[in-house]
Amino acid sequence: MVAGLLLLALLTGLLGLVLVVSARRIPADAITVVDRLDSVLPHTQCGRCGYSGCRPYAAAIAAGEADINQCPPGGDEVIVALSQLLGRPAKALDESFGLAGPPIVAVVDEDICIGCARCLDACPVDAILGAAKFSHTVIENECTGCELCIPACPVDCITVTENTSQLDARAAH
Amino acid sequence: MTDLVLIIIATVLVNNLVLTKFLGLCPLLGASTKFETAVGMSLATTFVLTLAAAGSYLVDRYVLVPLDIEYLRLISFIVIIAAAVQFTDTVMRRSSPMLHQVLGLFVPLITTNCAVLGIALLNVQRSVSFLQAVAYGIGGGLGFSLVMVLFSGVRERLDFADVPTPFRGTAIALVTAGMMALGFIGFTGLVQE
Amino acid sequence: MSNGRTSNQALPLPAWGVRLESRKIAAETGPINKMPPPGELIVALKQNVGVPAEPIVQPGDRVLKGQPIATAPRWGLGVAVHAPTSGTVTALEERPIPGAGGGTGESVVIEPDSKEERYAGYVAQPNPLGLSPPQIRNDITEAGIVGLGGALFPTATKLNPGSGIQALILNGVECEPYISADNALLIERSDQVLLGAAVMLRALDCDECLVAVKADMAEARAAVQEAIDALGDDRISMVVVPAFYPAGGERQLIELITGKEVQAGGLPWDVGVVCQNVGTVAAVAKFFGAGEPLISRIVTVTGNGVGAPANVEVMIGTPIGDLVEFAGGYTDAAAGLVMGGPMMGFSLPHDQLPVTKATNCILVADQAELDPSVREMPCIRCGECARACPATLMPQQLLALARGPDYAALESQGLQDCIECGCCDYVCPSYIPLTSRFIEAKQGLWENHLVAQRSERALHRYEARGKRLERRERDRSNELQRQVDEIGAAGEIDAEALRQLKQRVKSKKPGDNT
Amino acid sequence: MKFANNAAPHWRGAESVPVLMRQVLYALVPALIGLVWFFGSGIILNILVAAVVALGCEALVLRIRKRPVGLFISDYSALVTAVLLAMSLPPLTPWWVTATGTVFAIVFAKHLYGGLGHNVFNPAMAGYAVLLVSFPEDMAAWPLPRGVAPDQQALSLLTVLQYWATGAMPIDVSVDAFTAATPLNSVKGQLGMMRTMQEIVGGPLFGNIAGRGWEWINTATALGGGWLLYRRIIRWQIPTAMLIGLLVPALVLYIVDPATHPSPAFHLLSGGTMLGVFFIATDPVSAAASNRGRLIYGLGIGIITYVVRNWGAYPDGIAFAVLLMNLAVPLIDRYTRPRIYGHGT
Repeated sequence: MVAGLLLLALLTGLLGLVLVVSARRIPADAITVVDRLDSVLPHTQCGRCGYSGCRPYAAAIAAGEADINQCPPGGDEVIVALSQLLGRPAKALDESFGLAGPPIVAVVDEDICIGCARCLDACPVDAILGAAKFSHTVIENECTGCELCIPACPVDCITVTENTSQLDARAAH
Repeated sequence: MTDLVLIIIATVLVNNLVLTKFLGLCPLLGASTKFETAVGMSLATTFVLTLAAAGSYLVDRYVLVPLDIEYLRLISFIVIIAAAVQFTDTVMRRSSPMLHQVLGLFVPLITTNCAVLGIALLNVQRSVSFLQAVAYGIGGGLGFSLVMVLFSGVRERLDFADVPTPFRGTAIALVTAGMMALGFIGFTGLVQE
Repeated sequence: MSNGRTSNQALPLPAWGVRLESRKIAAETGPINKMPPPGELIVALKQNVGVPAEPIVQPGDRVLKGQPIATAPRWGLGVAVHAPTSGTVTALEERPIPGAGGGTGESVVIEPDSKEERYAGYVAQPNPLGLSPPQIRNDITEAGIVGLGGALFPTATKLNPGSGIQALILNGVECEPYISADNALLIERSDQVLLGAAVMLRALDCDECLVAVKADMAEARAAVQEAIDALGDDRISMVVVPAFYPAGGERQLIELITGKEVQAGGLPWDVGVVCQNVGTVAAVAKFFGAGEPLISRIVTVTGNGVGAPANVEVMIGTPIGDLVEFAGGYTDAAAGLVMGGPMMGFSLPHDQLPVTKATNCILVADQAELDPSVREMPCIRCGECARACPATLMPQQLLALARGPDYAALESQGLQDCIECGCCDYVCPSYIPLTSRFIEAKQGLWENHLVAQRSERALHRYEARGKRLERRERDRSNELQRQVDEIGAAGEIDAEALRQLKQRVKSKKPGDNT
Repeated sequence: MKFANNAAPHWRGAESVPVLMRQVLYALVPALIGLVWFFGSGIILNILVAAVVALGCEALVLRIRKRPVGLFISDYSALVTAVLLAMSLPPLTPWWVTATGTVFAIVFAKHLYGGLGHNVFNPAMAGYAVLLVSFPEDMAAWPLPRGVAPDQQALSLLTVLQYWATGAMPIDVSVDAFTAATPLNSVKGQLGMMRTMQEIVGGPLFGNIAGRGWEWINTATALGGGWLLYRRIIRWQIPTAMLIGLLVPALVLYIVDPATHPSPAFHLLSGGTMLGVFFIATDPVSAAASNRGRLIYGLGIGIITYVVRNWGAYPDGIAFAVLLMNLAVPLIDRYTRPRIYGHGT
């Protein structure tokens, strides 16, 4: 009886030791789950998913805290890509996080703009050009349509419009 | 040698763990939506099965029986299986984190996969040698892998099929599993036991 | 391949492709008819996929036959255009042009004066073979010559492959049913084609030329053989390819003749071959031999919906309605108007579109010649499409993937390699419009790439911004620290204030923006 | 003038699916004549039951799923499934057995997977396998072929009808007097009793090469199959590969030990070999997609058929072999994609 228990304890201990050693020795893959998930997100950094940016959202998905259908700018394509990566069924966009729509870009009405430069700091991709006291303008090609600059503007001179640069490119193609 | 080969053939085709003994159905349905996932799961399960079959035979034969403490069989087998699973989990988390993420709970659940404990317990009764025990383990693992891989292939194809809405997903998967079992009935009688 | 033999034996049939009824009725009815100038010529400035040419005439200008009216931009595969005949420029405006998806393109509208007065800027070259290769290419660019087989790639670019070209293949294989423009050209003007070939060989610095004709073009084969014998140039020989579709596709023809594959994203000259349509070669000969740039071409006007099917030599810019009128007009059966052949041609909505350099055939089809209205059935995976596919794709699998659509799988299974030849549609017993689906899926795939690119760029800029902010923060806190140190060193401040200041410095964390 | 707007290509050259399916039915006529000649008209009853049930199920499911009933009913695919299943069953089969198999084939194996073009498993063989497992006795009872005994009497049509309707013979007739094991079954049983092949094939159930009647039925079936090949409705890859898979192991073992192994010729003309080779394995929907894949697919069916015939508990293994290889099709397709033009050498 005692011998049996002792032996079992010994066996368990031995196996535990093997596990501890192996856990330290096995090399880790450099590309993490968060990297993979992050790579399919649209990187608008708009924060509509409820996280402060795309990477935090990817981390939340990996941790099981967020669902895969919380990214309105990504639309169905991103949901499908995430579902394929994670081997889960795709689902419809959760519209409480916003609606998917055509690609949009921000436009600064330069007649109203007072040159306060606040939108410059709000833009996550540095797509607004300008300096204090000078009218600002949006680099259409780089704007992701995240709309983060809109609340930052004290005179409400920023609006969004459908992004036509892609359509033009398509016609040229 | 021939008996070992026959054991493997029998456990893979004739007495397939999944299709004739209905063991391990939970990972079969849960981890087979994608081919790559199914391969990962198959490798993990085969590894654990073989290790568990060999380990449990050794412990039983050289520790439990000589010391007359067979009543510890269940608990000691589970310890061995849990250790093998934990090892697999560690390896997978490190070497292919994405697969680990996708399989999620299914890797730790191998511990409670009835196929694994089933093989270990059956081995105690039917194996006369260590090699036979290993053969049962390998055969069980290969049988599970075969079903798993074929099944995932069919499920991937079903993604593009016009399956009636109420039957999408698990329902048609279960119908398919039934069809697979029907096909495997053809192997009845290949090996006399 | 390089033993210069001329054989009347057709090459063996490959595993892919389909055999089609040839229906070359127009060619059999007689010679190439020359159409007089119509009432109005609409010369599109965008003749191919390239950038539109830049006009150098104004409305009201009088132009002469062959006079340049727009020059090719220096980049973007554009092509120069010339006045097809003498007359007055009446407008420089947007007109409907074919191939623009029903859209319009800027065009020079000319009212011909029927004098056919020639432009004196171009003259015949007495000894074109004495010109240097760059000179030849320059002239060909000047003449606005593009590949007339369909792709309209600027010919001069195609003649500038660098060294190592082993063979020039002249493509006279019109594999689409109905089209017989090249066939008629070879029958009547083989000598002209061979003259052009000699010029091209000079430009390519190459010693072998193979004239590829199709096995069922008996008359053209005889004409080519006769011209080769008459010329006595042993660098030129004829090769007969079997009559099937799409034997005349550039890559398919090269595979048939040389057995070599042009890699995806590569060009024929990677395998030491340059392929030119016979019509293009004749245009080159016309420029060097007669000083006439590319202002007209041979068009097959055919189908059961036209009165007198024929091959017509027609000026670029002629409205298609006038062309059909010249070929006997519409019959009562006319139901469809197709530019090109029945396999790859596209439907035209109306006939007020001009002939362009790309127009090789106008098919006025009756109801029976059009796609019969059949009901699409599900794919039964019979695999006939994979058997027919010249790109060795598996259309049945691509179709399933396109339903998803699973773009990653579509790309890895070769959607981009589809040449849209229509063979899969032709052999499909379920009558699935595979080619249309693939064109659609290609569009989607391309949009997907665009989105991925945008996302990647956004990420890049986001990360750059992160680094910038970090740097700015570091600079600021360094500056603050420096001030504190300075003040502390000067000793002009009381200890309490200094402590507060230090506290402020400490509480400032990097990345904290406030 | 306005013109029709169609997408290229504007021509279509293929025969439609219904036409192809009809040709398959025509090609089955020689086999049917053979079956009726040697085993009586019971097979016609099978076909009638299967056809009515198949079309009924098809129409019902299509209506429930709100699919165009007329379009799919007239594609003949359900009829082909029904006829293939009916011709695999013994001519003395009670109607409910046939009906059960057909319902399973059409509803479960075909329409649960999405109908024409989507089924993973060969519907006819799925139905057959279900019957084999569910009604083993009915499936083993074949009437005596014509010519077994000189004074042999054929079953009267009335008797056949009664058996068909009730599953029982009239009281004065014994089933056993009119039925026997199939040659394949007989060989398996007698080899188990340690008799040699030479002794077995001397029995009254056997003809010149294989089972009496069966050798002719298989030949007739191959005739129809040859016509399908000639018309290019089926291609050579699957039939050839399946024959190789079946005959090569048969030949090897026959050479090693002819006393306990039937000859390759016996296998060639026994059971459902020819039906399987030309009509069942060649069903394109459930077969592999590429040419290379189809070679592997056919080879697999042939080998598994031989394995089941030689070592398994069931006399014939074509149905199981087809189902098992259907299962492997996605995997085969994954690894046998042809190289795309312009990618590598």
